[in-house]
Amino acid sequence: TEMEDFFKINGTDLTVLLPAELDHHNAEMIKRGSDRLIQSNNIRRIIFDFRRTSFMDSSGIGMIMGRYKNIRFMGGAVAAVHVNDRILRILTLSGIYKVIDIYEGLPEQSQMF
Amino acid sequence: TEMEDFFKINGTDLTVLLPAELDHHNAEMIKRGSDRLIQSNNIRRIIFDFRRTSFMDSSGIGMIMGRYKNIRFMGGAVAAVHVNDRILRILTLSGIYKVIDIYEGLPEQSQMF
Amino acid sequence: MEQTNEMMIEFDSRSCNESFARVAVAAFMTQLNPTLEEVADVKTALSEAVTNAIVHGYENEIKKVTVSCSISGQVLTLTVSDKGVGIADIARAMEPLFTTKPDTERCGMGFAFMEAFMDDVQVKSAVGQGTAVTMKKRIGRIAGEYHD
Amino acid sequence: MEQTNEMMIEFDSRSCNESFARVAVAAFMTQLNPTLEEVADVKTALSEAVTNAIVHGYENEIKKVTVSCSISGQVLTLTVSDKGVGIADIARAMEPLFTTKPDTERCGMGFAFMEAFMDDVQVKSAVGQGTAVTMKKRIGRIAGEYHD
Ligand SMILES: Nc1ncnc2c1ncn2[C@@H]1O[C@H](COP(=O)(O)OP(=O)(O)O)[C@@H](O)[C@H]1O
Ligand SMILES: Nc1ncnc2c1ncn2[C@@H]1O[C@H](COP(=O)(O)OP(=O)(O)O)[C@@H](O)[C@H]1O
Repeated sequence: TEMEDFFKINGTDLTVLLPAELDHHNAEMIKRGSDRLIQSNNIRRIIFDFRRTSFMDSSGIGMIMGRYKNIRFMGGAVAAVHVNDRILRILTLSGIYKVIDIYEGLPEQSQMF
Repeated sequence: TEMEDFFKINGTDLTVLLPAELDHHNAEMIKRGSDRLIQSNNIRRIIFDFRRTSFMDSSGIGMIMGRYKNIRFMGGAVAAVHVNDRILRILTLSGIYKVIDIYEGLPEQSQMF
Repeated sequence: MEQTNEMMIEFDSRSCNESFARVAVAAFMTQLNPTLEEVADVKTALSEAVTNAIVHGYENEIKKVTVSCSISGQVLTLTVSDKGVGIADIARAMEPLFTTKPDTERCGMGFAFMEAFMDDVQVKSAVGQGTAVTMKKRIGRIAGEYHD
Repeated sequence: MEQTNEMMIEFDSRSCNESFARVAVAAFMTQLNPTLEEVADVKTALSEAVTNAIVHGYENEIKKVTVSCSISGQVLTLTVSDKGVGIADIARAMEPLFTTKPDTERCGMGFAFMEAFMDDVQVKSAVGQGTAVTMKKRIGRIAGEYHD
Protein backbone atom coordinates (compact mmCIF):
# COMPACT_ATOMS: atom_id res chain seq x y z
CA THR A 1 0.00 0.00 0.00
CA GLU A 2 1.95 2.95 -1.34
CA MET A 3 0.84 6.54 -0.72
CA GLU A 4 0.33 7.13 -4.46
CA ASP A 5 -2.42 4.50 -4.41
CA PHE A 6 -4.47 6.65 -2.03
CA PHE A 7 -4.04 10.20 -3.38
CA LYS A 8 -4.68 11.70 -6.81
CA ILE A 9 -4.42 15.38 -7.78
CA ASN A 10 -6.39 16.80 -10.69
CA GLY A 11 -6.03 20.59 -10.99
CA THR A 12 -7.13 21.93 -7.61
CA ASP A 13 -9.00 18.70 -6.72
CA LEU A 14 -7.46 16.14 -4.37
CA THR A 15 -9.12 12.72 -4.51
CA VAL A 16 -8.46 10.47 -1.52
CA LEU A 17 -9.17 6.79 -2.15
CA LEU A 18 -10.06 5.66 1.36
CA PRO A 19 -8.95 2.26 2.71
CA ALA A 20 -11.32 -0.68 3.35
CA GLU A 21 -11.52 0.22 7.03
CA LEU A 22 -11.45 3.88 8.02
CA ASP A 23 -10.66 3.58 11.72
CA HIS A 24 -8.36 5.58 14.03
CA HIS A 25 -5.26 3.76 12.74
CA ASN A 26 -5.95 4.42 9.06
CA ALA A 27 -7.43 7.89 9.65
CA GLU A 28 -4.07 9.00 11.06
CA MET A 29 -2.28 7.85 7.91
CA ILE A 30 -4.78 9.55 5.60
CA LYS A 31 -4.59 12.74 7.66
CA ARG A 32 -0.80 12.96 7.41
CA GLY A 33 -0.72 12.10 3.72
CA SER A 34 -3.45 14.49 2.62
CA ASP A 35 -2.33 17.51 4.66
CA ARG A 36 1.08 17.40 3.01
CA LEU A 37 -0.50 17.40 -0.47
CA ILE A 38 -3.11 20.06 0.34
CA GLN A 39 -0.47 22.53 1.48
CA SER A 40 1.89 22.07 -1.45
CA ASN A 41 -0.68 21.89 -4.28
CA ASN A 42 -3.14 24.74 -3.76
CA ILE A 43 -6.01 22.25 -3.35
CA ARG A 44 -9.56 23.74 -3.38
CA ARG A 45 -11.64 20.58 -3.15
CA ILE A 46 -11.04 17.31 -1.31
CA ILE A 47 -13.01 14.33 -2.63
CA PHE A 48 -13.15 11.37 -0.27
CA ASP A 49 -13.78 8.26 -2.36
CA PHE A 50 -15.47 5.51 -0.30
CA ARG A 51 -15.65 2.90 -3.10
CA ARG A 52 -13.43 0.44 -1.21
CA THR A 53 -14.61 1.38 2.28
CA SER A 54 -16.91 -0.93 4.20
CA PHE A 55 -16.08 0.25 7.73
CA MET A 56 -15.90 3.71 9.29
CA ASP A 57 -16.15 4.89 12.89
CA SER A 58 -16.02 8.33 14.56
CA SER A 59 -12.25 8.57 13.96
CA GLY A 60 -13.08 8.69 10.24
CA ILE A 61 -15.61 11.46 10.92
CA GLY A 62 -12.98 13.35 12.91
CA MET A 63 -10.48 13.05 10.07
CA ILE A 64 -12.98 14.32 7.44
CA MET A 65 -14.09 17.13 9.78
CA GLY A 66 -10.46 18.13 10.30
CA ARG A 67 -9.81 18.36 6.54
CA TYR A 68 -13.08 20.27 6.14
CA LYS A 69 -12.02 22.86 8.74
CA ASN A 70 -8.62 23.35 7.08
CA ILE A 71 -9.91 23.76 3.56
CA ARG A 72 -12.98 25.84 4.39
CA PHE A 73 -10.56 28.32 5.92
CA MET A 74 -9.09 28.76 2.43
CA GLY A 75 -12.50 28.85 0.71
CA GLY A 76 -12.47 25.18 -0.33
CA ALA A 77 -15.02 22.36 -0.13
CA VAL A 78 -15.23 18.65 0.74
CA ALA A 79 -17.18 15.91 -1.01
CA ALA A 80 -17.78 12.21 -0.27
CA VAL A 81 -18.34 9.94 -3.30
CA HIS A 82 -19.30 6.28 -3.81
CA VAL A 83 -20.97 6.28 -0.42
CA ASN A 84 -22.78 3.02 0.47
CA ASP A 85 -25.69 2.64 2.90
CA ARG A 86 -23.55 1.85 5.92
CA ILE A 87 -21.22 4.81 5.41
CA LEU A 88 -24.21 7.07 4.72
CA ARG A 89 -25.72 6.04 8.04
CA ILE A 90 -22.51 7.00 9.88
CA LEU A 91 -22.22 10.32 8.01
CA THR A 92 -25.86 11.08 8.82
CA LEU A 93 -25.58 10.13 12.50
CA SER A 94 -22.55 12.38 12.90
CA GLY A 95 -24.20 15.44 11.36
CA ILE A 96 -21.25 15.95 9.01
CA TYR A 97 -23.60 15.64 6.02
CA LYS A 98 -24.61 19.23 6.72
CA VAL A 99 -21.24 20.60 5.63
CA ILE A 100 -19.98 18.18 3.00
CA ASP A 101 -21.52 17.07 -0.29
CA ILE A 102 -22.43 13.37 -0.40
CA TYR A 103 -22.86 11.39 -3.62
CA GLU A 104 -23.95 7.81 -4.09
CA GLY A 105 -21.87 7.78 -7.28
CA LEU A 106 -19.73 10.66 -8.54
CA PRO A 107 -20.38 14.47 -8.42
CA GLU A 108 -21.09 14.51 -12.17
CA GLN A 109 -24.06 12.24 -11.49
CA SER A 110 -27.16 13.45 -9.65
CA GLN A 111 -26.62 14.48 -6.06
CA MET A 112 -28.14 12.43 -3.31
CA PHE A 113 -28.90 15.07 -0.71
CA THR B 1 -26.56 -25.61 7.14
CA GLU B 2 -28.91 -28.56 6.91
CA MET B 3 -27.62 -32.12 6.94
CA GLU B 4 -29.02 -32.77 3.43
CA ASP B 5 -26.58 -30.15 2.11
CA PHE B 6 -23.65 -32.28 3.19
CA PHE B 7 -24.66 -35.84 2.27
CA LYS B 8 -25.78 -37.39 -1.02
CA ILE B 9 -26.46 -41.08 -1.70
CA ASN B 10 -26.16 -42.55 -5.20
CA GLY B 11 -26.60 -46.34 -5.26
CA THR B 12 -23.98 -47.64 -2.81
CA ASP B 13 -21.94 -44.41 -2.99
CA LEU B 14 -22.14 -41.82 -0.22
CA THR B 15 -20.77 -38.40 -1.18
CA VAL B 16 -19.90 -36.12 1.73
CA LEU B 17 -19.60 -32.45 0.79
CA LEU B 18 -17.12 -31.29 3.41
CA PRO B 19 -17.44 -27.87 5.09
CA ALA B 20 -15.06 -24.93 4.47
CA GLU B 21 -13.08 -25.80 7.59
CA LEU B 22 -12.66 -29.45 8.52
CA ASP B 23 -11.55 -29.11 12.14
CA HIS B 24 -12.42 -31.06 15.30
CA HIS B 25 -15.76 -29.24 15.66
CA ASN B 26 -16.96 -29.95 12.13
CA ALA B 27 -15.36 -33.41 11.96
CA GLU B 28 -17.60 -34.49 14.85
CA MET B 29 -20.70 -33.37 12.95
CA ILE B 30 -19.64 -35.10 9.74
CA LYS B 31 -18.82 -38.27 11.65
CA ARG B 32 -22.22 -38.48 13.29
CA GLY B 33 -24.10 -37.65 10.11
CA SER B 34 -22.26 -40.07 7.83
CA ASP B 35 -22.23 -43.06 10.19
CA ARG B 36 -26.00 -42.94 10.41
CA LEU B 37 -26.32 -43.00 6.61
CA ILE B 38 -23.64 -45.67 6.08
CA GLN B 39 -25.39 -48.11 8.37
CA SER B 40 -28.87 -47.68 6.98
CA ASN B 41 -28.02 -47.54 3.25
CA ASN B 42 -25.60 -50.41 2.54
CA ILE B 43 -22.90 -47.93 1.46
CA ARG B 44 -19.82 -49.41 -0.30
CA ARG B 45 -17.89 -46.25 -1.15
CA ILE B 46 -17.52 -42.95 0.72
CA ILE B 47 -16.46 -40.01 -1.42
CA PHE B 48 -15.21 -37.01 0.53
CA ASP B 49 -15.67 -33.94 -1.64
CA PHE B 50 -13.21 -31.17 -0.69
CA ARG B 51 -14.42 -28.58 -3.24
CA ARG B 52 -15.44 -26.10 -0.54
CA THR B 53 -12.72 -27.02 1.95
CA SER B 54 -9.77 -24.70 2.48
CA PHE B 55 -8.78 -25.84 5.98
CA MET B 56 -8.15 -29.29 7.46
CA ASP B 57 -6.18 -30.41 10.50
CA SER B 58 -5.47 -33.82 12.04
CA SER B 59 -9.04 -34.07 13.37
CA GLY B 60 -10.13 -34.23 9.72
CA ILE B 61 -7.60 -37.00 9.12
CA GLY B 62 -8.92 -38.88 12.17
CA MET B 63 -12.48 -38.59 10.88
CA ILE B 64 -11.58 -39.89 7.39
CA MET B 65 -9.47 -42.67 8.91
CA GLY B 66 -12.39 -43.65 11.15
CA ARG B 67 -14.78 -43.92 8.20
CA TYR B 68 -12.11 -45.86 6.27
CA LYS B 69 -11.75 -48.40 9.08
CA ASN B 70 -15.52 -48.90 9.32
CA ILE B 71 -16.12 -49.38 5.61
CA ARG B 72 -13.02 -51.43 4.85
CA PHE B 73 -14.37 -53.90 7.40
CA MET B 74 -17.36 -54.37 5.07
CA GLY B 75 -15.23 -54.46 1.92
CA GLY B 76 -15.78 -50.85 0.96
CA ALA B 77 -13.46 -48.01 -0.14
CA VAL B 78 -12.86 -44.30 0.49
CA ALA B 79 -12.02 -41.58 -2.02
CA ALA B 80 -11.16 -37.87 -1.72
CA VAL B 81 -12.13 -35.64 -4.66
CA HIS B 82 -11.57 -31.99 -5.61
CA VAL B 83 -8.46 -31.96 -3.46
CA ASN B 84 -6.47 -28.71 -3.60
CA ASP B 85 -2.74 -28.30 -2.90
CA ARG B 86 -3.13 -27.46 0.77
CA ILE B 87 -5.40 -30.42 1.49
CA LEU B 88 -3.12 -32.69 -0.53
CA ARG B 89 -0.18 -31.64 1.61
CA ILE B 90 -2.09 -32.56 4.78
CA LEU B 91 -3.26 -35.90 3.33
CA THR B 92 0.32 -36.67 2.28
CA LEU B 93 1.88 -35.69 5.60
CA SER B 94 -0.57 -37.90 7.47
CA GLY B 95 0.15 -41.00 5.36
CA ILE B 96 -3.58 -41.53 4.75
CA TYR B 97 -3.00 -41.23 0.97
CA LYS B 98 -1.75 -44.81 1.13
CA VAL B 99 -5.21 -46.21 1.85
CA ILE B 100 -7.61 -43.80 0.13
CA ASP B 101 -7.88 -42.73 -3.51
CA ILE B 102 -7.15 -39.05 -4.07
CA TYR B 103 -8.35 -37.09 -7.10
CA GLU B 104 -7.65 -33.51 -8.08
CA GLY B 105 -11.01 -33.52 -9.87
CA LEU B 106 -13.47 -36.43 -9.91
CA PRO B 107 -12.82 -40.22 -10.07
CA GLU B 108 -13.98 -40.30 -13.71
CA GLN B 109 -11.06 -38.01 -14.55
CA SER B 110 -7.44 -39.14 -14.46
CA GLN B 111 -6.18 -40.20 -11.06
CA MET B 112 -3.52 -38.10 -9.38
CA PHE B 113 -1.50 -40.73 -7.52
CA MET C 1 -31.26 -23.41 29.72
CA GLU C 2 -29.75 -20.67 27.63
CA GLN C 3 -26.46 -21.41 25.91
CA THR C 4 -23.54 -19.30 27.06
CA ASN C 5 -20.04 -18.85 25.70
CA GLU C 6 -17.20 -16.55 26.74
CA MET C 7 -13.96 -15.19 25.40
CA MET C 8 -11.52 -12.46 26.29
CA ILE C 9 -8.81 -10.75 24.30
CA GLU C 10 -6.00 -8.63 25.65
CA PHE C 11 -3.64 -6.67 23.43
CA ASP C 12 -1.07 -3.88 23.29
CA SER C 13 -2.64 -0.42 22.98
CA ARG C 14 -1.31 0.08 19.45
CA SER C 15 -3.65 1.46 16.82
CA CYS C 16 -2.74 -1.46 14.50
CA ASN C 17 -4.55 -3.77 16.94
CA GLU C 18 -7.90 -2.01 16.50
CA SER C 19 -8.70 -4.06 13.40
CA PHE C 20 -7.54 -7.26 15.14
CA ALA C 21 -10.03 -6.61 17.95
CA ARG C 22 -12.86 -6.05 15.47
CA VAL C 23 -12.11 -9.26 13.56
CA ALA C 24 -11.86 -11.31 16.77
CA VAL C 25 -15.22 -10.08 18.10
CA ALA C 26 -16.88 -10.49 14.69
CA ALA C 27 -15.56 -14.09 14.49
CA PHE C 28 -16.84 -14.86 17.98
CA MET C 29 -20.32 -13.45 17.35
CA THR C 30 -20.89 -15.50 14.17
CA GLN C 31 -22.30 -18.28 16.37
CA LEU C 32 -25.32 -16.01 16.97
CA ASN C 33 -25.96 -16.06 13.21
CA PRO C 34 -26.04 -12.24 13.03
CA THR C 35 -27.00 -10.11 10.02
CA LEU C 36 -24.21 -8.16 8.29
CA GLU C 37 -25.79 -5.02 9.74
CA GLU C 38 -25.58 -6.38 13.30
CA VAL C 39 -21.92 -7.32 12.81
CA ALA C 40 -21.18 -3.83 11.47
CA ASP C 41 -22.99 -2.22 14.44
CA VAL C 42 -20.97 -4.22 16.95
CA LYS C 43 -17.68 -3.57 15.12
CA THR C 44 -18.33 0.17 15.12
CA ALA C 45 -19.22 0.33 18.82
CA LEU C 46 -16.24 -1.86 19.73
CA SER C 47 -13.91 0.25 17.63
CA GLU C 48 -15.02 3.42 19.46
CA ALA C 49 -14.37 1.92 22.88
CA VAL C 50 -11.01 0.38 21.91
CA THR C 51 -9.86 3.63 20.28
CA ASN C 52 -10.85 5.54 23.42
CA ALA C 53 -8.80 3.17 25.59
CA ILE C 54 -5.76 3.72 23.35
CA VAL C 55 -6.15 7.47 22.75
CA HIS C 56 -7.67 8.72 26.03
CA GLY C 57 -7.08 5.95 28.58
CA TYR C 58 -3.40 5.41 27.80
CA GLU C 59 -2.74 8.59 25.77
CA ASN C 60 -0.77 6.47 23.30
CA GLU C 61 1.49 4.79 25.86
CA ILE C 62 1.77 1.04 25.16
CA LYS C 63 -0.17 -0.83 27.84
CA LYS C 64 -2.87 -3.54 27.77
CA VAL C 65 -6.44 -3.16 26.51
CA THR C 66 -8.90 -5.93 27.36
CA VAL C 67 -12.11 -6.91 25.56
CA SER C 68 -14.32 -9.51 27.25
CA CYS C 69 -17.11 -10.92 25.25
CA SER C 70 -19.94 -13.19 26.31
CA ILE C 71 -22.99 -14.67 24.72
CA SER C 72 -26.02 -15.63 26.75
CA GLY C 73 -29.05 -16.66 24.76
CA GLN C 74 -29.32 -14.08 21.99
CA VAL C 75 -27.54 -11.31 23.91
CA LEU C 76 -23.95 -10.31 23.20
CA THR C 77 -22.15 -8.46 26.02
CA LEU C 78 -18.83 -6.68 25.41
CA THR C 79 -16.65 -5.03 28.05
CA VAL C 80 -13.71 -2.91 26.91
CA SER C 81 -11.31 -2.05 29.76
CA ASP C 82 -8.14 -0.10 30.27
CA LYS C 83 -6.07 0.71 33.37
CA GLY C 84 -5.46 4.24 32.18
CA VAL C 85 -6.24 7.78 33.35
CA GLY C 86 -9.97 7.24 33.97
CA ILE C 87 -12.87 9.67 33.52
CA ALA C 88 -13.73 12.30 36.15
CA ASP C 89 -17.23 13.21 34.92
CA ILE C 90 -18.79 10.25 33.10
CA ALA C 91 -22.12 11.96 32.30
CA ARG C 92 -20.27 14.88 30.69
CA ALA C 93 -17.93 12.54 28.77
CA MET C 94 -20.94 10.75 27.29
CA GLU C 95 -22.54 13.94 25.93
CA PRO C 96 -22.44 14.03 22.12
CA LEU C 97 -19.68 16.32 20.77
CA PHE C 98 -17.89 16.48 24.13
CA THR C 99 -14.19 15.70 23.79
CA THR C 100 -11.11 16.50 25.85
CA LYS C 101 -8.89 16.22 22.76
CA PRO C 102 -10.35 18.54 20.08
CA ASP C 103 -6.80 19.35 18.93
CA THR C 104 -6.21 15.74 17.80
CA GLU C 105 -9.37 15.60 15.68
CA ARG C 106 -11.45 13.60 18.12
CA CYS C 107 -15.01 14.66 17.31
CA GLY C 108 -16.70 13.68 20.57
CA MET C 109 -19.00 11.15 18.88
CA GLY C 110 -17.52 7.94 20.33
CA PHE C 111 -20.05 7.36 23.10
CA ALA C 112 -22.88 8.60 20.85
CA PHE C 113 -21.96 5.91 18.30
CA MET C 114 -21.76 3.22 20.99
CA GLU C 115 -25.24 4.20 22.15
CA ALA C 116 -26.59 4.35 18.60
CA PHE C 117 -25.36 0.89 17.65
CA MET C 118 -25.82 -1.10 20.88
CA ASP C 119 -28.92 -1.62 23.05
CA ASP C 120 -27.21 -0.59 26.28
CA VAL C 121 -23.95 1.15 27.26
CA GLN C 122 -22.64 1.39 30.85
CA VAL C 123 -19.41 3.12 31.87
CA LYS C 124 -17.45 2.49 35.05
CA SER C 125 -14.39 4.62 35.63
CA ALA C 126 -12.11 5.91 38.38
CA VAL C 127 -9.53 8.65 37.87
CA GLY C 128 -6.04 7.18 37.85
CA GLN C 129 -7.37 3.62 37.81
CA GLY C 130 -9.03 3.09 34.46
CA THR C 131 -12.25 2.69 32.57
CA ALA C 132 -14.56 -0.19 31.67
CA VAL C 133 -17.29 0.25 29.08
CA THR C 134 -19.91 -2.52 28.99
CA MET C 135 -22.21 -2.77 25.97
CA LYS C 136 -25.04 -5.18 25.20
CA LYS C 137 -26.89 -6.02 22.05
CA ARG C 138 -29.58 -8.57 21.32
CA ILE C 139 -28.68 -10.38 18.12
CA GLY C 140 -30.91 -12.35 15.85
CA ARG C 141 -33.59 -12.19 13.24
CA ILE C 142 -35.72 -14.61 15.23
CA ALA C 143 -36.90 -12.33 18.02
CA GLY C 144 -38.91 -13.93 20.79
CA GLU C 145 -37.56 -17.44 20.27
CA TYR C 146 -36.27 -17.38 23.84
CA HIS C 147 -38.39 -16.73 26.89
CA ASP C 148 -36.87 -14.03 29.02
CA MET D 1 15.14 -1.91 17.51
CA GLU D 2 12.80 -4.70 16.47
CA GLN D 3 9.09 -3.98 16.55
CA THR D 4 7.11 -6.08 19.00
CA ASN D 5 3.40 -6.54 19.52
CA GLU D 6 1.43 -8.82 21.83
CA MET D 7 -2.03 -10.18 22.28
CA MET D 8 -3.73 -12.90 24.26
CA ILE D 9 -7.07 -14.61 23.85
CA GLU D 10 -8.84 -16.73 26.44
CA PHE D 11 -11.98 -18.69 25.68
CA ASP D 12 -14.28 -21.48 26.84
CA SER D 13 -13.06 -24.93 25.84
CA ARG D 14 -15.94 -25.47 23.42
CA SER D 15 -15.18 -26.89 19.99
CA CYS D 16 -17.12 -24.01 18.37
CA ASN D 17 -14.35 -21.67 19.60
CA GLU D 18 -11.63 -23.45 17.58
CA SER D 19 -12.46 -21.43 14.48
CA PHE D 20 -12.63 -18.21 16.52
CA ALA D 21 -9.09 -18.85 17.77
CA ARG D 22 -7.81 -19.43 14.23
CA VAL D 23 -9.42 -16.25 12.89
CA ALA D 24 -8.08 -14.17 15.80
CA VAL D 25 -4.49 -15.38 15.33
CA ALA D 26 -4.71 -15.02 11.54
CA ALA D 27 -5.96 -11.42 11.97
CA PHE D 28 -3.15 -10.61 14.39
CA MET D 29 -0.42 -12.04 12.15
CA THR D 30 -1.49 -10.02 9.07
CA GLN D 31 0.82 -7.23 10.27
CA LEU D 32 3.75 -9.50 9.34
CA ASN D 33 2.48 -9.50 5.75
CA PRO D 34 2.47 -13.32 5.59
CA THR D 35 1.85 -15.48 2.53
CA LEU D 36 -1.42 -17.45 2.39
CA GLU D 37 0.67 -20.58 2.94
CA GLU D 38 2.22 -19.17 6.12
CA VAL D 39 -1.21 -18.24 7.47
CA ALA D 40 -2.50 -21.75 6.69
CA ASP D 41 0.53 -23.31 8.42
CA VAL D 42 -0.02 -21.28 11.59
CA LYS D 43 -3.78 -21.94 11.60
CA THR D 44 -3.20 -25.68 11.32
CA ALA D 45 -0.61 -25.80 14.13
CA LEU D 46 -2.79 -23.59 16.35
CA SER D 47 -5.84 -25.72 15.67
CA GLU D 48 -3.96 -28.86 16.75
CA ALA D 49 -2.87 -27.32 20.06
CA VAL D 50 -6.28 -25.79 20.82
CA THR D 51 -8.07 -29.05 19.99
CA ASN D 52 -5.66 -30.93 22.28
CA ALA D 53 -6.40 -28.52 25.15
CA ILE D 54 -10.14 -29.10 24.68
CA VAL D 55 -10.08 -32.85 24.02
CA HIS D 56 -7.16 -34.07 26.15
CA GLY D 57 -6.45 -31.25 28.63
CA TYR D 58 -10.03 -30.73 29.75
CA GLU D 59 -11.59 -33.91 28.34
CA ASN D 60 -14.53 -31.81 27.12
CA GLU D 61 -15.24 -30.11 30.43
CA ILE D 62 -15.85 -26.37 29.91
CA LYS D 63 -12.84 -24.46 31.29
CA LYS D 64 -10.54 -21.75 29.87
CA VAL D 65 -8.03 -22.17 27.03
CA THR D 66 -5.47 -19.40 26.54
CA VAL D 67 -3.57 -18.47 23.40
CA SER D 68 -0.81 -15.86 23.77
CA CYS D 69 0.66 -14.47 20.64
CA SER D 70 3.63 -12.20 20.17
CA ILE D 71 5.50 -10.74 17.26
CA SER D 72 9.13 -9.76 17.55
CA GLY D 73 10.80 -8.74 14.32
CA GLN D 74 9.69 -11.38 11.81
CA VAL D 75 9.09 -14.13 14.38
CA LEU D 76 5.61 -15.12 15.52
CA THR D 77 5.42 -16.93 18.88
CA LEU D 78 2.24 -18.71 19.99
CA THR D 79 1.62 -20.33 23.38
CA VAL D 80 -1.50 -22.45 23.84
CA SER D 81 -2.20 -23.26 27.50
CA ASP D 82 -4.70 -25.20 29.51
CA LYS D 83 -4.99 -25.95 33.24
CA GLY D 84 -6.10 -29.50 32.53
CA VAL D 85 -4.85 -33.03 33.21
CA GLY D 86 -1.28 -32.50 31.96
CA ILE D 87 1.02 -34.95 30.16
CA ALA D 88 3.06 -37.55 32.06
CA ASP D 89 5.53 -38.48 29.29
CA ILE D 90 6.00 -35.55 26.92
CA ALA D 91 8.52 -37.28 24.62
CA ARG D 92 6.15 -40.20 24.13
CA ALA D 93 3.15 -37.88 23.57
CA MET D 94 5.05 -36.13 20.80
CA GLU D 95 5.79 -39.33 18.86
CA PRO D 96 3.85 -39.49 15.59
CA LEU D 97 0.77 -41.76 15.79
CA PHE D 98 0.86 -41.90 19.59
CA THR D 99 -2.52 -41.12 21.10
CA THR D 100 -4.22 -41.88 24.41
CA LYS D 101 -7.67 -41.61 22.80
CA PRO D 102 -7.69 -43.95 19.78
CA ASP D 103 -11.34 -44.77 20.50
CA THR D 104 -12.42 -41.16 19.78
CA GLU D 105 -10.72 -41.05 16.36
CA ARG D 106 -7.72 -39.03 17.46
CA CYS D 107 -5.01 -40.12 15.02
CA GLY D 108 -1.92 -39.12 17.01
CA MET D 109 -0.74 -36.61 14.38
CA GLY D 110 -1.35 -33.39 16.35
CA PHE D 111 2.22 -32.79 17.52
CA ALA D 112 3.60 -34.05 14.19
CA PHE D 113 1.53 -31.40 12.38
CA MET D 114 2.65 -28.67 14.79
CA GLU D 115 6.27 -29.63 14.13
CA ALA D 116 5.73 -29.85 10.37
CA PHE D 117 4.17 -26.39 10.10
CA MET D 118 6.13 -24.37 12.68
CA ASP D 119 9.90 -23.84 13.06
CA ASP D 120 9.98 -24.81 16.72
CA VAL D 121 7.62 -26.55 19.19
CA GLN D 122 8.22 -26.73 22.96
CA VAL D 123 5.92 -28.44 25.45
CA LYS D 124 5.76 -27.78 29.18
CA SER D 125 3.38 -29.87 31.21
CA ALA D 126 2.74 -31.12 34.73
CA VAL D 127 0.26 -33.86 35.58
CA GLY D 128 -2.82 -32.37 37.24
CA GLN D 129 -1.68 -28.82 36.52
CA GLY D 130 -1.89 -28.34 32.79
CA THR D 131 0.00 -27.99 29.54
CA ALA D 132 1.58 -25.12 27.61
CA VAL D 133 2.70 -25.60 24.01
CA THR D 134 4.93 -22.83 22.62
CA MET D 135 5.47 -22.63 18.87
CA LYS D 136 7.55 -20.24 16.80
CA LYS D 137 7.62 -19.44 13.12
CA ARG D 138 9.63 -16.89 11.15
CA ILE D 139 7.26 -15.13 8.75
CA GLY D 140 8.07 -13.15 5.67
CA ARG D 141 9.14 -13.31 2.08
CA ILE D 142 11.90 -10.77 2.75
CA ALA D 143 14.31 -12.93 4.71
CA GLY D 144 17.30 -11.16 6.19
CA GLU D 145 15.71 -7.70 6.30
CA TYR D 146 16.23 -7.63 10.04
CA HIS D 147 19.59 -8.14 11.73
CA ASP D 148 19.36 -10.78 14.35
N1 LIG E 1 -11.15 4.95 28.05
C1 LIG E 1 -11.15 6.26 28.38
N2 LIG E 1 -10.27 6.74 29.28
C2 LIG E 1 -10.26 8.05 29.63
N3 LIG E 1 -11.12 8.96 29.11
C3 LIG E 1 -12.02 8.54 28.22
C4 LIG E 1 -12.09 7.19 27.81
N4 LIG E 1 -13.11 7.06 26.91
C5 LIG E 1 -13.63 8.29 26.78
N5 LIG E 1 -12.99 9.19 27.57
C6 LIG E 1 -13.31 10.62 27.71
O1 LIG E 1 -14.61 10.87 27.18
C7 LIG E 1 -14.55 11.86 26.15
C8 LIG E 1 -15.63 11.60 25.11
O2 LIG E 1 -15.37 10.38 24.44
P1 LIG E 1 -15.99 10.13 23.01
O3 LIG E 1 -17.46 10.40 23.04
O4 LIG E 1 -15.57 8.77 22.55
O5 LIG E 1 -15.32 11.23 22.07
P2 LIG E 1 -13.81 11.38 21.55
O6 LIG E 1 -13.11 10.06 21.63
O7 LIG E 1 -13.96 11.83 20.14
O8 LIG E 1 -13.15 12.42 22.43
C9 LIG E 1 -13.14 11.80 25.64
O9 LIG E 1 -12.74 12.99 25.00
C10 LIG E 1 -12.36 11.50 26.92
O10 LIG E 1 -12.14 12.68 27.66
N1 LIG F 1 -3.13 -30.27 26.18
C1 LIG F 1 -2.96 -31.59 26.48
N2 LIG F 1 -3.30 -32.05 27.71
C2 LIG F 1 -3.13 -33.35 28.01
N3 LIG F 1 -2.63 -34.27 27.17
C3 LIG F 1 -2.29 -33.88 25.93
C4 LIG F 1 -2.42 -32.53 25.53
N4 LIG F 1 -1.97 -32.42 24.26
C5 LIG F 1 -1.58 -33.65 23.89
N5 LIG F 1 -1.75 -34.55 24.89
C6 LIG F 1 -1.41 -35.99 24.88
O1 LIG F 1 -0.53 -36.21 23.79
C7 LIG F 1 -1.08 -37.22 22.93
C8 LIG F 1 -0.65 -36.98 21.49
O2 LIG F 1 -1.20 -35.77 21.02
P1 LIG F 1 -1.37 -35.53 19.46
O3 LIG F 1 -0.07 -35.80 18.78
O4 LIG F 1 -1.93 -34.18 19.28
O5 LIG F 1 -2.41 -36.64 18.97
P2 LIG F 1 -3.97 -36.80 19.27
O6 LIG F 1 -4.54 -35.48 19.67
O7 LIG F 1 -4.53 -37.26 17.96
O8 LIG F 1 -4.10 -37.82 20.36
C9 LIG F 1 -2.56 -37.16 23.17
O9 LIG F 1 -3.21 -38.36 22.83
C10 LIG F 1 -2.62 -36.85 24.66
O10 LIG F 1 -2.43 -38.02 25.43
